[in-house]
Amino acid sequence: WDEPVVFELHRPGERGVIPPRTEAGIAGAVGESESLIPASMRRAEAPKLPEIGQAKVLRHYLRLSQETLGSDLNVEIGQGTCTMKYIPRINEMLIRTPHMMELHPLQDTGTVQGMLEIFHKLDLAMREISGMDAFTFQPSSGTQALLAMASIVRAYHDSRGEGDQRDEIITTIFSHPSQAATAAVKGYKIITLHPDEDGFPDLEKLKQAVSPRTAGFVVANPEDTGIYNPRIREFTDVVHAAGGVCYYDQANANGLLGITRAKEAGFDMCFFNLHKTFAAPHMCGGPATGALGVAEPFKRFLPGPLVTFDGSRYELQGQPHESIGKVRSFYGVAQTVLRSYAWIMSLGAEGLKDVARIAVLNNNYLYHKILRIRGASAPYIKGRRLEQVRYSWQRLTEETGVTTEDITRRMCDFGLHYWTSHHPYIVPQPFTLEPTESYSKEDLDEYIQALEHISNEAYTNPDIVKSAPHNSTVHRNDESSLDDPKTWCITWRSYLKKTQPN
Amino acid sequence: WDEPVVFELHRPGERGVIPPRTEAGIAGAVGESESLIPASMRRAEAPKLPEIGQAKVLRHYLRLSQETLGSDLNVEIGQGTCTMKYIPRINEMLIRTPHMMELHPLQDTGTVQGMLEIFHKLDLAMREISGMDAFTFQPSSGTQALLAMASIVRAYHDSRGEGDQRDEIITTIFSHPSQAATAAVKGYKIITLHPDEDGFPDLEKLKQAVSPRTAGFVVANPEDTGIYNPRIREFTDVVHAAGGVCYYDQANANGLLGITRAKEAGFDMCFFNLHKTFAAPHMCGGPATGALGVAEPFKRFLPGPLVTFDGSRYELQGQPHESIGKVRSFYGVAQTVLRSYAWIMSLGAEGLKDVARIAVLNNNYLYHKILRIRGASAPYIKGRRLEQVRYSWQRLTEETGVTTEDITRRMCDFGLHYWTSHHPYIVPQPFTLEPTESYSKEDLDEYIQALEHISNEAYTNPDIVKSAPHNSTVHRNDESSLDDPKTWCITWRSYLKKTQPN
Amino acid sequence: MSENRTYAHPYIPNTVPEVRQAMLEEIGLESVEQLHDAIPDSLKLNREMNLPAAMDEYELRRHVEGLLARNLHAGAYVNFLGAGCWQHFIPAICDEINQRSEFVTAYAGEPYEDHGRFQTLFEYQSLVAELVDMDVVNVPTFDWAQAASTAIRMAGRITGRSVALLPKSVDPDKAMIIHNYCTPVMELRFVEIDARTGKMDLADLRAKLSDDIAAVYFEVPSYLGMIEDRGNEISELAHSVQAISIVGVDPISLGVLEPPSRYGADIVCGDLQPLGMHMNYGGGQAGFIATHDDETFVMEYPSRLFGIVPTEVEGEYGFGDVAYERTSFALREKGKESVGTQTALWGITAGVYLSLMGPHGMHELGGTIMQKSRYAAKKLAAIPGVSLRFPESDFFKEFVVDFNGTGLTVADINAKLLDAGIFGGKDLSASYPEWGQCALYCVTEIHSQADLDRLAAEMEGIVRA
Amino acid sequence: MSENRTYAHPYIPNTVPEVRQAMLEEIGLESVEQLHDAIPDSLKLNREMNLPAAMDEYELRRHVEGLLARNLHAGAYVNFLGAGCWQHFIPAICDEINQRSEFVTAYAGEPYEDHGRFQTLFEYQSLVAELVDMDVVNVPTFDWAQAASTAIRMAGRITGRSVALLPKSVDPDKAMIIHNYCTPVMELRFVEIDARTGKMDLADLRAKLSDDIAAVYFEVPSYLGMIEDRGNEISELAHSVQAISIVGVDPISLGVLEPPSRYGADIVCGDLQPLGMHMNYGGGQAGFIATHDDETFVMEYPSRLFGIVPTEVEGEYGFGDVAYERTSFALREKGKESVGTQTALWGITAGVYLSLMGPHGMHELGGTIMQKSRYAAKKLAAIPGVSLRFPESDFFKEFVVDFNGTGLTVADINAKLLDAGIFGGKDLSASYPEWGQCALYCVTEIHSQADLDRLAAEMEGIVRA
Repeated sequence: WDEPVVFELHRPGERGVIPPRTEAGIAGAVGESESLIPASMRRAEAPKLPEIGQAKVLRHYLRLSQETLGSDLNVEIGQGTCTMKYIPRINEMLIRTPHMMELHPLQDTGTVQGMLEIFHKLDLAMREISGMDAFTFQPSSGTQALLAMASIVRAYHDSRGEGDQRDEIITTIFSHPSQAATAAVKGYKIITLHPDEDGFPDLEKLKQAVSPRTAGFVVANPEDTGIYNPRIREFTDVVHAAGGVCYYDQANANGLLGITRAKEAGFDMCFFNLHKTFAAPHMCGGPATGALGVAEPFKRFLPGPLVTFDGSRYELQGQPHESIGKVRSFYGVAQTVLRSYAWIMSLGAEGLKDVARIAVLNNNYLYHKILRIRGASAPYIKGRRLEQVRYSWQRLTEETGVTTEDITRRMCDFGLHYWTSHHPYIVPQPFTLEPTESYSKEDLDEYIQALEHISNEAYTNPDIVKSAPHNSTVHRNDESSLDDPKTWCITWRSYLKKTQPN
Repeated sequence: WDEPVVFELHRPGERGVIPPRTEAGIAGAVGESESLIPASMRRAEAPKLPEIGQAKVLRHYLRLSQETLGSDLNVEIGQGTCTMKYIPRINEMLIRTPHMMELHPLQDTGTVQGMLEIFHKLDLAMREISGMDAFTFQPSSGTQALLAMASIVRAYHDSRGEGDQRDEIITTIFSHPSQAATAAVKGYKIITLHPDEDGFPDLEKLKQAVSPRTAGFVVANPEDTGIYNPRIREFTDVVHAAGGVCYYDQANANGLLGITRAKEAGFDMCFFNLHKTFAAPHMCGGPATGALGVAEPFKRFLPGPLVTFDGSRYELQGQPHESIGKVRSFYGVAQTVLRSYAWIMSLGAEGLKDVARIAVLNNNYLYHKILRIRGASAPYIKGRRLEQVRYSWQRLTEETGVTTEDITRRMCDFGLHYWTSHHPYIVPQPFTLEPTESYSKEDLDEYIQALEHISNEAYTNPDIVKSAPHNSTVHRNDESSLDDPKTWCITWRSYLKKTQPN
Repeated sequence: MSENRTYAHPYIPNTVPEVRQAMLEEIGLESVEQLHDAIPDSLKLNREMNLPAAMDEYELRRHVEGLLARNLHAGAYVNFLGAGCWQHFIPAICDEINQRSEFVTAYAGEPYEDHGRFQTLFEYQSLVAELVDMDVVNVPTFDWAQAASTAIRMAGRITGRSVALLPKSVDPDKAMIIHNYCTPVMELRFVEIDARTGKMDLADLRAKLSDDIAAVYFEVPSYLGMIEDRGNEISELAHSVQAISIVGVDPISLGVLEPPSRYGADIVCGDLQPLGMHMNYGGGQAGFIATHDDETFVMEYPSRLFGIVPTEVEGEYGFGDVAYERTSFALREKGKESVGTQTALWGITAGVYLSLMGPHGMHELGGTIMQKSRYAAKKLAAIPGVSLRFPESDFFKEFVVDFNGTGLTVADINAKLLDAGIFGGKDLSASYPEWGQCALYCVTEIHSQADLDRLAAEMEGIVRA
Repeated sequence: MSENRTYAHPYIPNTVPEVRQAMLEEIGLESVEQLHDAIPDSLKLNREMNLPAAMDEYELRRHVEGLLARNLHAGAYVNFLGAGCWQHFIPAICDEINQRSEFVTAYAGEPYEDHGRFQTLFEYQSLVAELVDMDVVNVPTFDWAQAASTAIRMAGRITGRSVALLPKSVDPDKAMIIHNYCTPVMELRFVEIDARTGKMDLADLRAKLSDDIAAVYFEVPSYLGMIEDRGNEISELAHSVQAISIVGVDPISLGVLEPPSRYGADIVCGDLQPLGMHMNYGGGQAGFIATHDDETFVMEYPSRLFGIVPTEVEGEYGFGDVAYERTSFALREKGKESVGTQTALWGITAGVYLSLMGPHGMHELGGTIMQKSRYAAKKLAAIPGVSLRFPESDFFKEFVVDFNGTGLTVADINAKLLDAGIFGGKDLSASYPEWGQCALYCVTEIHSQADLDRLAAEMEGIVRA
């Protein structure tokens, strides 16, 4: 489709939908609406929204949907770290009922016992999966969960009178940027540890980093490299000994379900992204859920309210004064709480362990095959990885001039996603693959073959890779305007102003 | 997508879904299922269905859906006679509720009062729209409605003792093939009238055709040409005078709503395709509904049961012995009855009349523009048409060698449908366009421009048209096997047998 | 035209007054009234139609939801009604696919722009072909009754004969449909059923066989649920007079029951509704017909048949119409019967269903139904006064419960069950008055043991009361 | 691994034993246990997790539907709860689009394979920009509270100051969220509200303005429903100390109310939930932030901002990230705050909503809400003992009802309304104890006159009883 921008569909007088109207009886009783608005506040000029008939609006957005490569439509293993797994359709159907969609969050709790039961039962399942003692589903993404955890770290030290003294949070370079960013939002100074030669977080560096200023330590394990740090318990012990709080980024816990838990590794808190490990969809980027769990001593700091159960009735119970308060309106993304509950119920303990094992099996199969592709490598230890790997095309780039960004665009021609890595590129010319448990051997082989094909192209006909995409809906962007305030256009009205000056 | 046939996704051991299981308590009470089946009837060899994981099944069918050009996705005016109008999304949402989907047709009528009320109210609306006296929604397409009407013609004459004598049904060549075919199914001899020079059915020919053998006369008005026969009342009078029954093919009544009715034109019966005029979707070819209405004297022949209302309760009432019985299980496609009821309620009397007027306006605008395209013409009278027109590329073919079938394939490259006409091609090199009320002027202009473009190509570079499609999911079919019993492959197993012999 | 309207109807963009006016001018007209000048005034409706006022989308939603809320449904009640429309487990993906905008709104495009539709229906044909073990399956027809009607008429054309034999146990409604469709070209004659087993009386069948007979039609399982285990014998009897053996099947039984091809069927037909369609108050029916890949049979199908073909590109598949010249689309009254819009979306859905279930799913499902229905029958038959009408016959999914010993009518019992949240089985007393108070109960994989125990407990309470 | 399983889990294809074994061999392993050798035994869970047994799809459906059936919902009850989550008319197309498999399951692809997602979000930004009359809008953030928090922190960075002023009428929950997000970097100070009008006390505002003040935040309409009509004056006061004026709005009001750009707002924020999102028990929230196209402001957004660009092909549009180097994706802790998964699907939905509504729809809708909410307030205030807490102030959609004259608590009243099928307004007695028994009622376009009359009638019955 060569679909115009929605404003270009504007035809004066057309209507997409007619909203509910005022009955004559009401208008008669209260008068015209204009008369009810203070004169200074009546909108003088109508918003320049487009006027479009209903069929055309539908057609436009349906076409745009077809131009979007959802994980349902492809072998979605190229967005490593994101755990793009199969989204069970039954779960999507279950949330499409007025018994879910039409619930107001402030309804009397007696009228939402079913909903609260789902919150409570997911809490119980999460406790078992993590070893933590209480969960909240309020944070609406991993980033918000990290922010909430950093907030709890602060509240904890404040409660001990050490809030001002402890102003440093330690993280690692292979962790998600939000670990550092959210801690900084909470006013912390960030100490970033770089890995040792094998790609493990460096225990010696940690020991040097901790001090009475240490507020907390946040880390993923495995990190984006897929390398599991077996000495993690020593890390948490070091931090605890220094008086710091240890919190675990388990946004992606896909290789660990039923195998190992936050508790045994010595963490005080952890969170799971329900939209990663727990099969809630990503929805183009949210709404999502970072299910946040804490050990008992930290429960009083959780944002409120929490769902409680007295054996007969579920209630929403406010949190004590020491709580960080709230991080998001109401109680979180209830639909996703239901989705993840349904997913766990579809698998049971054994199924969850199958998830972890097959995710790791798939990843190691992929890893094994990709290392055979000309120009590809996987820096750091040579041994097995867990659920994902950060690879490098360094050699390919050196030998052919084709970069990982070129390959991003070329993979699109095969109907596949491909992602490089978060910045900074510690691994040169990086790419990060995570096959999850959802893909079959044939699916993995298809993806591998595409990479092989492109590697061959790079060595024989690099221009075809560099000039990609060739098969996309659109051609290559001229990105020169995106960083220039004079030319960037963040809205259509801005585009019109900047490109049609007169 | 280059999507394999679903059998090629087969991987032994994979599962798409696990069906509900037998509880141990039941198995214990009745034993293994094999023991409950007579030995001779136990399936000896499992069906060779493919084994495929759930994600892959979903991906396969989603991709195939994207390779299907639904009317939601394009300016759908090229499937003339089919009245491809906007399918209101609200109606599709309204049927997706267990209060509709999970109704069993044999439930006590006291438990389905809402459903029966919808049937009854659509009946009332249809009566008003047509002037008929009773409707059934049992026929599940126009073809089945025509069959039901031919059956009623027979039952009517049988009831008068003339069943054997009256063995001819008269139709016209510009009518839908099912008019003739269904009458033949009911054992009638078919007399087909050809049009006069202006494209009108020929009254003189009709007068010659009627006789004591005339059982009935079936016609559309306008026919596929979009030409309205203003003398239709004379036609029905002639048939009635000869003792025949007149039934009206109003599959497409889109140009007539609120303007003129079956009753005033003298018809004894008519039917409306709810999936055409009344905005139910076509669903790749059904299930559909041919809402069949009759004048009072024919009510007793309708298939049963009919919905009745005594002022407080809706009932399903069986039909008398003279009824043709039934033509379809239960009461019809209830979802579509609801859709069309909802559509009528969205428009009201005034809106329905707008439908007819804008459908005719759009068609005449299109007609006006298409006649200016080089090589295109519209045989028969030069005046206005109602809701559709059968055009001809005769001149274009003569001058360039490009045929209407070539253009079918080429239009696909523009993301548009284009249909020639029913057989036989009375109009040479035909194409049939019906814009309905749903498309805006810009939409029509887009379609016209595509035809203009192709006409220009035909005159300057005909090969590009003849070798189309160029932009489809697939390339041009080799159709040579389709009519040869030795090579046709109607199923995958047949394909395997015929192409992999050994 | 609503001249006082200041905006367009959302469904009709060109009701915008300025656009309408511009278009009228373009074609040389002054008013919308002129558009219908071709229609004589004498035929015009000289008043506005008397219909309720138009509703906006929210009013409509509230109105319709209000009406629908008055329906009690089988998702909330426990349902034992079957009799041609059955409540089965429907995988969520079936609905996801059949609710896709593309499939909902496509119709009759060409193999190029609608490649997906052609492929999906070809796959549907192919999947059902495996289930029924035949090489040819049609694009779906209206319902089982239509499929049976057409199968009988195909047999009539193939044999040049005009009588079909059917057992009396065929659903009376289905028999009405077949009768109407066959009249006056073919005649139906009914074969008695054995009062003890509910199966076809083979002696009567033998007696009725003759050179006039085009076809013998029977069902497995039958309308009354019985598994006919003498299919081979019946087919042989039919073949002995050069008649065609037509078998109607419930396709959901074919994971555990032999396909009719194995007992001599020449034509197989049935309903797809169990394979992924919601009941929809009877709107989920769809019929199929299957035969061997024999030109004599194939050329008698009225339906479209999609075939797979090569394309210009090596290894690529295309799809097209097989033997289109058979059809009434091509030949009008000279085509085979008639073809038109049928039930393609349900064909697509049945294909999705079978792709998901696979051979193991169908096998397990069939076994589950066997077990659960037997369990329910056993529990009911244990209630004093309640018995099975045909206790000696094996059955699949449905069975006839005899309430004559309770002194109650089926209507009474069902009314009480309804109060208990249960839709009781179909009352057979009107269709089979000779059996007194009997009902046809349907038990599928969706019934839990708890549901069945509750049915039995409620029933016991009712008959003891 | 479930060694006794004879088939794969539908969600995990490689649980097929043969496939699993082949893959293990390929990578040189013998058992699945070896896959986790990197994890020390001391950290391994040495037991199976204690979780309920796995359910098949039908069991799951029945289980979850059973749970959900215990919820009473606002589709079946008449609901007057608002307070940050509002029940509005949702065009069916909003759901059609946000239920599309492609949008549900896409995430963070590149501009080429996800062109549609980029375009849809760019369009969303552009449509909201028209509604709020600003040139820059972000990809949606979590909710209004987050948007307000970020707006305040943006103001802090722009001004180099660390105090924000907010009126006490801000939703206490929202204030908690902002407080947590700002602590310890910024401080919040609250401005009194006028006890008579419910609006901000400008004298107190003046008193609290100083060189420390980074921003003045206020809302139109306020949490309590009041239309603040002195926006210009408040913005000018803020600007008088070089502070930034931040206005929170309910975007559904902007068809009839002036956009904040017209009364001096530098940053606008609010919640998208009214624009096409179901309430979803609070899962429908999504925040937006808008500013002028001023580099100083744009460079302080933490969010992604999608921009339109040309492509290699003349006339074609492409889309990409504007000033990506701002973000924490690019700079980790040195980026602006933090960015991650937010609420993109609701942004897409809001875009669809605004495309459907157009300027006329938004205008009519705003007017309808003004009229219906006023009508409800009038009817309630006519009941003896019931009054409006701020009778002199104009309001939009929500208003505070004072029940102190009835002698009843809001809790009592709401319990009785619930029995009558009505969800009464939000009880404010805990948040605003100084007002005694007051409740916040929300009336939108979805309430029919009959609904409002029924509320009044039931209420009258309750207070007179």
